[in-house]
Amino acid sequence: MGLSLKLVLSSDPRLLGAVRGAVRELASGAGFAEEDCRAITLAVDEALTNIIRHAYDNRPDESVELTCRSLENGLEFILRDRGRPVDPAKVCARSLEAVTPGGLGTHIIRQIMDQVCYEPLPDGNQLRLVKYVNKS
Amino acid sequence: MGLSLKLVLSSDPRLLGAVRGAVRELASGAGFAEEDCRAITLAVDEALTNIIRHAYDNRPDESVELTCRSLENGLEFILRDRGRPVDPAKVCARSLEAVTPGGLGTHIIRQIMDQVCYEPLPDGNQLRLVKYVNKS
Amino acid sequence: MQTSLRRSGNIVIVDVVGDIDLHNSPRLRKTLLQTLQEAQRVVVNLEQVRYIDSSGIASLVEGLKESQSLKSRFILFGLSKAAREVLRLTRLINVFEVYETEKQALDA
Amino acid sequence: MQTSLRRSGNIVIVDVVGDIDLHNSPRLRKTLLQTLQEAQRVVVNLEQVRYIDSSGIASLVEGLKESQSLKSRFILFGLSKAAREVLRLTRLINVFEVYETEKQALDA
Ligand SMILES: Nc1ncnc2c1ncn2[C@@H]1O[C@H](COP(=O)(O)OP(=O)(O)O)[C@@H](O)[C@H]1O
Ligand SMILES: Nc1ncnc2c1ncn2[C@@H]1O[C@H](COP(=O)(O)OP(=O)(O)O)[C@@H](O)[C@H]1O
Repeated sequence: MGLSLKLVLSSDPRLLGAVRGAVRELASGAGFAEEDCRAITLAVDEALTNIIRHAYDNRPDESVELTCRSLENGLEFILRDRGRPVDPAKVCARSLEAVTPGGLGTHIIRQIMDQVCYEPLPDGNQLRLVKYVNKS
Repeated sequence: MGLSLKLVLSSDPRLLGAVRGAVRELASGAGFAEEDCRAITLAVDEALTNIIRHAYDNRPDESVELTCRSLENGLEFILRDRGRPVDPAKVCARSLEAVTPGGLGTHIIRQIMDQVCYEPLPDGNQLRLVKYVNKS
Repeated sequence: MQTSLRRSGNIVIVDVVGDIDLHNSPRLRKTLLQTLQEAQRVVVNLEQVRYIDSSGIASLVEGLKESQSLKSRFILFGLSKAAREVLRLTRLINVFEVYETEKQALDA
Repeated sequence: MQTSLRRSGNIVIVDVVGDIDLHNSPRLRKTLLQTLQEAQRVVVNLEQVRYIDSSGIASLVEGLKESQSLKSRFILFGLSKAAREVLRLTRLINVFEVYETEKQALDA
């Protein structure tokens, strides 16, 4: 049977550590190697950080939902918010050759995850991330 | 503003590690010392374990809700299930002097937490746990 | 949680690594009870136990009881902070034969 | 995340401990930019960084840029696995002056 863990949190950066704690252990329990556990944790954290910063303009009292599900051969993460929609043209828009402090998060997410799918919902936004075990 | 993180999980022991990961980081972020973080994590894990074993008779596909909230001077955890009610006569029923493998969980919870309150709900059960910072 | 066994003569050392909880304590219990059938002295290394809950402690208590009925020895050593704290909370720390180091546990 | 400073002459070593994320990277940024005002060489110890995300990396990039405009030096050493992996993913590892040990970073 698949495992499912849903986290409902306010859009407050002080909660990121707790989410990482849960994601790290889930990944480890799902059989990912240590380096992959760190990477998955990073990707989910970057996705949440983007929701806080861009969908909610750093307002800390909005709501975010993160649903984590075990697949037969990996993990799926679905993030939902009710904030500003993602402009697809801005995702991974900058080149990694330039040395500037911003624009790194979406690159990190895409490099780590096997599936990255931004989707508008009637009442908000969804981001679906999938990582498979033993696939680099 | 108070922080709030809700976890909704199936009553599957394989999810305990992820819950501990979240609780440990929350406690650390709330300013608890390392030993207290470990103790708080243990108490919440014991409470969940009891729900899985006693409220749900080890059925892994029932639902449990754990709401974590920061207080001005501590952390509150509210656990909710829809399983069999707690028999108050059985909580902390055994003496810690006897050497037997069972009956330890409720003692651990009471020794660690500052408030432990079992409460029947119309559609299930609630357990409220509070731990204050700098109060032993 | 991972367990691995090291044998030397009549002694088996059980190295336990990771988190012990409701999910895997039945596996620990089984390992301990099986090992007790095969060795005069079972020595459990808890140095790498990051977490242990009451179900894990219950498995250790079952090992202890089994060793008493078999008249063999069941010894713990290298208690991690987590293990030490839970054994204190449950007032079981003095019920077990506990040593600091592997050498002490083997020489005892 | 905690930062602490150690001074020796014109050099300041910034020891960073813990997790760097959106919550505390603004604090890291401020510490780095302030320290760069006061020292000819700022050496950042990342050994104890258990976690760092892109906002933390952005703070390091800002430190680097500031040092370039001040014509001072900004050096990283002791990259934890977490720090090394994120700097690789963002292809920034070669943009920084990076050393293994504190001694190498001070002697460089
Ligand atoms: N969850 C989101 N909601 C709205 N916009 C987003 C979201 N995630 C990313 N974006 C857009 O994509 C851009 C690039 O994001 P990213 O690579 O993480 O870098 P940065 O956050 O530093 O701008 C953001 O500036 C933003 O415009
Ligand atoms: N969440 C719960 N739901 C129903 N019954 C419970 C719950 N928690 C505890 N109990 C009752 O209290 C008793 C003592 O629990 P505990 O001290 O944790 O030891 P054990 O779980 O080993 O019996 C249980 O056997 C059970 O009857």
